[in-house]
Amino acid sequence: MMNTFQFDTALLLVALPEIFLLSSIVVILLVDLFLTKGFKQVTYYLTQFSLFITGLLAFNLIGHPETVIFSNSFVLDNMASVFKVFMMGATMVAMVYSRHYLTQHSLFRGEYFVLVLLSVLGMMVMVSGYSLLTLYLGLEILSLSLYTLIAIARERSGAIEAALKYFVLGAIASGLLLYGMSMIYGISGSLNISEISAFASDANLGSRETLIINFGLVFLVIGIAFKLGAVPFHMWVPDVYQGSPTSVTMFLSTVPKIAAVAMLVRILIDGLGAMHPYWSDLFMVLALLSIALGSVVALMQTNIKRMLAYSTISHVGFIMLGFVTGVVTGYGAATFYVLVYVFMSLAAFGIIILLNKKGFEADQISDYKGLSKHSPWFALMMLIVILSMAGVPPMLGFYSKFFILQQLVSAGFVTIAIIAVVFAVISAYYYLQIIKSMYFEDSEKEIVVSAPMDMKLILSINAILILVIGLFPDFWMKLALSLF
Amino acid sequence: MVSLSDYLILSAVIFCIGLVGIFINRTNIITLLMCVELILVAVNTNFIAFSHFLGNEAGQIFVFFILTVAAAEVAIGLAILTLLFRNKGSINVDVTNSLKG
Amino acid sequence: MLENYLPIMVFIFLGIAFGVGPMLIGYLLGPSKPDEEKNSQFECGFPAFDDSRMYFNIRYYLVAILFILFDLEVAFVFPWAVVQSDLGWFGFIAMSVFLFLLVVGFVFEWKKGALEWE
Amino acid sequence: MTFDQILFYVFSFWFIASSLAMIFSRNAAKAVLFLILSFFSAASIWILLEAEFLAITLILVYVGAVMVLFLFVIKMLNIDKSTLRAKFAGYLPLGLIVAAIIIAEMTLVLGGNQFGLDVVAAPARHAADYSNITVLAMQLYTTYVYPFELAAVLLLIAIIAAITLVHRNELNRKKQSISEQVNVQAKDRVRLVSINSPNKENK
Repeated sequence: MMNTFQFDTALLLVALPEIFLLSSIVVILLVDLFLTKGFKQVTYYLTQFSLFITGLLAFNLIGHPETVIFSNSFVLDNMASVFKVFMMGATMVAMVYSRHYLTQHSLFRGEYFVLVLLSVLGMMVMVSGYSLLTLYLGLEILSLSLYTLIAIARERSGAIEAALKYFVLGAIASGLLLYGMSMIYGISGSLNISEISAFASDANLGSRETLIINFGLVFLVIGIAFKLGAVPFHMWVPDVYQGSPTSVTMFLSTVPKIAAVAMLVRILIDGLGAMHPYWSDLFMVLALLSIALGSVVALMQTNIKRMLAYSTISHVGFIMLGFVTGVVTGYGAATFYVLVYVFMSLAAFGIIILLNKKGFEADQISDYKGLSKHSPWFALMMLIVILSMAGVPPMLGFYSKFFILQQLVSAGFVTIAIIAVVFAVISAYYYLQIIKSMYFEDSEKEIVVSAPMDMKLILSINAILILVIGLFPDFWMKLALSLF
Repeated sequence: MVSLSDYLILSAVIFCIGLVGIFINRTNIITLLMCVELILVAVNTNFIAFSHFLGNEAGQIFVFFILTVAAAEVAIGLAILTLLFRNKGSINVDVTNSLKG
Repeated sequence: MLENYLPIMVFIFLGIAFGVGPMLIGYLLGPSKPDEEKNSQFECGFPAFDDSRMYFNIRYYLVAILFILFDLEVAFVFPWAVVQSDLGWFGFIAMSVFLFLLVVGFVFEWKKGALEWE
Repeated sequence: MTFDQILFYVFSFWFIASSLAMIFSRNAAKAVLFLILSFFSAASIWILLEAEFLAITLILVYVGAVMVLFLFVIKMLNIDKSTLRAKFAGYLPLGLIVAAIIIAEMTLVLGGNQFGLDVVAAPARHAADYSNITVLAMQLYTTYVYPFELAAVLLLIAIIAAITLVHRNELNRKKQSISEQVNVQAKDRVRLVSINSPNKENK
């Protein structure tokens, strides 16, 4: 048999961030094994360092011409690089916050950081995935690490139950996604995104081909909706958010959303963009259901993690609405939304973690009573975050919603936009509840902020940036638009 | 000869049996995991049938990876299950309820 | 192509015949006069203490999981062994990276004491 | 009916029958055995599709290892007897109706109009010297080298996860320290003490 395979090692440079991250995972895993008890912090610093370098390497590749390597299964384009840089940044911030939580609740273990890095690697694979196979493998690398991260608190039965629930529903979702992929493969004859795109956008596509692609699309959309946590496939979200250790909840509610949106873009837009009229209807229904259910059910929550879970569901609805528009500016608005969401969500969970002490989870809304008296500064930070999540004008969260609605209206979906606004207003009510308990209620017990200085500093910067960037959102919006 | 549609319908039937199994065995996680395996076997049969009729090996390669991933996934899932058993003394959890509001 | 499976089919039928045949012969030809005492269980004269199915210790579970993972690894090495002379250095390096990652996993489990047998 | 068709229908029958038996089985251990039968039938179907390597992998990895792990867990957790099917009957009719509708729809989509023999012709059978494993291997380590390395990462995660979740670092576990045993010397073990026996005088 002739071996006609050619491999250009120079092209490996395109995958340098991934290669570096994998090598540092190996190093960190081994170093952590041989560290004695007192030096476990070294693992944390090594993790931050390798995330930083990976981010720099990815940043360096922004503006690199679009390159496809590994026999068309890995793509490097601007979207991939920018997403990777954001993912590294968000993970670094998440790790700063996590450290406080882990030390307070004696969960500080080297494996935690290794698993986080591995899940980041999986997300990078997803972001750069250019064949159904690599997208699937990236997704599974991410999911397997997340299941383990949740269950790492193995003495808490709530966490174990959350892990199991996430695991079972994640496995079912993968099964549905794979069934859809098999149909797409069967009709197009390829696993490769660019070949699928060429097949789907063929003008002479027969009715047989269209039927089969649509059949596969239903399963693909259900699988993606499961992973994003859109209604009616959201049943895992609240329980997993509530049951997981807060630092894991923070991580899994933020960075993987970027990867999920990237996977959505790769499959449904890069690959099956020609089929947009068929999948956008499904998306519209799922998005509206998510916004409605997320906004209404969140009103009844007393647990702040559970409330944030429902708020995530409604944010996911807004992100999906951006893809309904079917125009490049709409996709840009959705990307902008997801990045903003990650930013806000990090800050919100950061404040929850900030108040954590040994034996105190600070996960009830009533735990925030009188925060403004005990810690006026962080009450102010929380106020900024909450107002931004509710979409109050000068904040970043307002612009992200505004751009989505603007795109919807200009694409002719006026009714949809109005419904979304109505539910956004309803959702403002439960955000106001937190503000009310922070500023206008008194608590019997003292709230002490015992977090280390670096966390307080990063958290303050994180929250203030929400306000500051909100004053100049144009640059970021242009950046998001340039990715498509 | 056996046509492609025969294979696809077979795997669709198995796929649905798996879904029904998940639906009726909601509280029995072991059986639930087995139903997921059944779904994956159905998907694999799909891929292999397409691969055979298209004369293109990509589908078979994909199946090989699905087998690997699914086995690793089961190993982790069962590990979580044993942890749950250690903590609660039973594995009776309804994974689909979200009725807590 | 299916003709190639003829030996396997013959083998399967022979296997079934070997397994089922003697039992069938014994059932048909042997005298069978059951009574209550013959059918009752005995364990040194006592009724059985507990279920004959034993429950395993949870500790062995880790060994079983690690077995599966390395079983999968071998599943990846098999096809490589068939074609490694055609693949040349590229295949060798690809397999080295693959095995290196698993060796790292092996070092991890060794150092963690997961292979320790009590 | 050709021989191929007979084989296909026989294996399909066992595949479907054992899958049904699995989901309705009230005993988890029996369910595993039915699933094994399903896997065997699936492997047979795959051989009909000339995917010999995958068929054998399915048997070796799934029947040989994964299903054993399932049985292991069932034996370990003592759940083969505790049947948890209290709400079983209530869900059943609804589930069956939904499934029947889905199957009917899927059959319409996947039926002869789309994938019949006249639309997708059956490929010629490979010659007797065709080696499925060689064909797959030549692609797996070249074209698919990136997914191949990702599989290693996945297995690494599974190893880390298994140890992180299951392994307990008990400090007081009794284990053998071979180097300690070898290095031991007589003076560490035996201590000679001279004792003045009080009974000596009374002899």
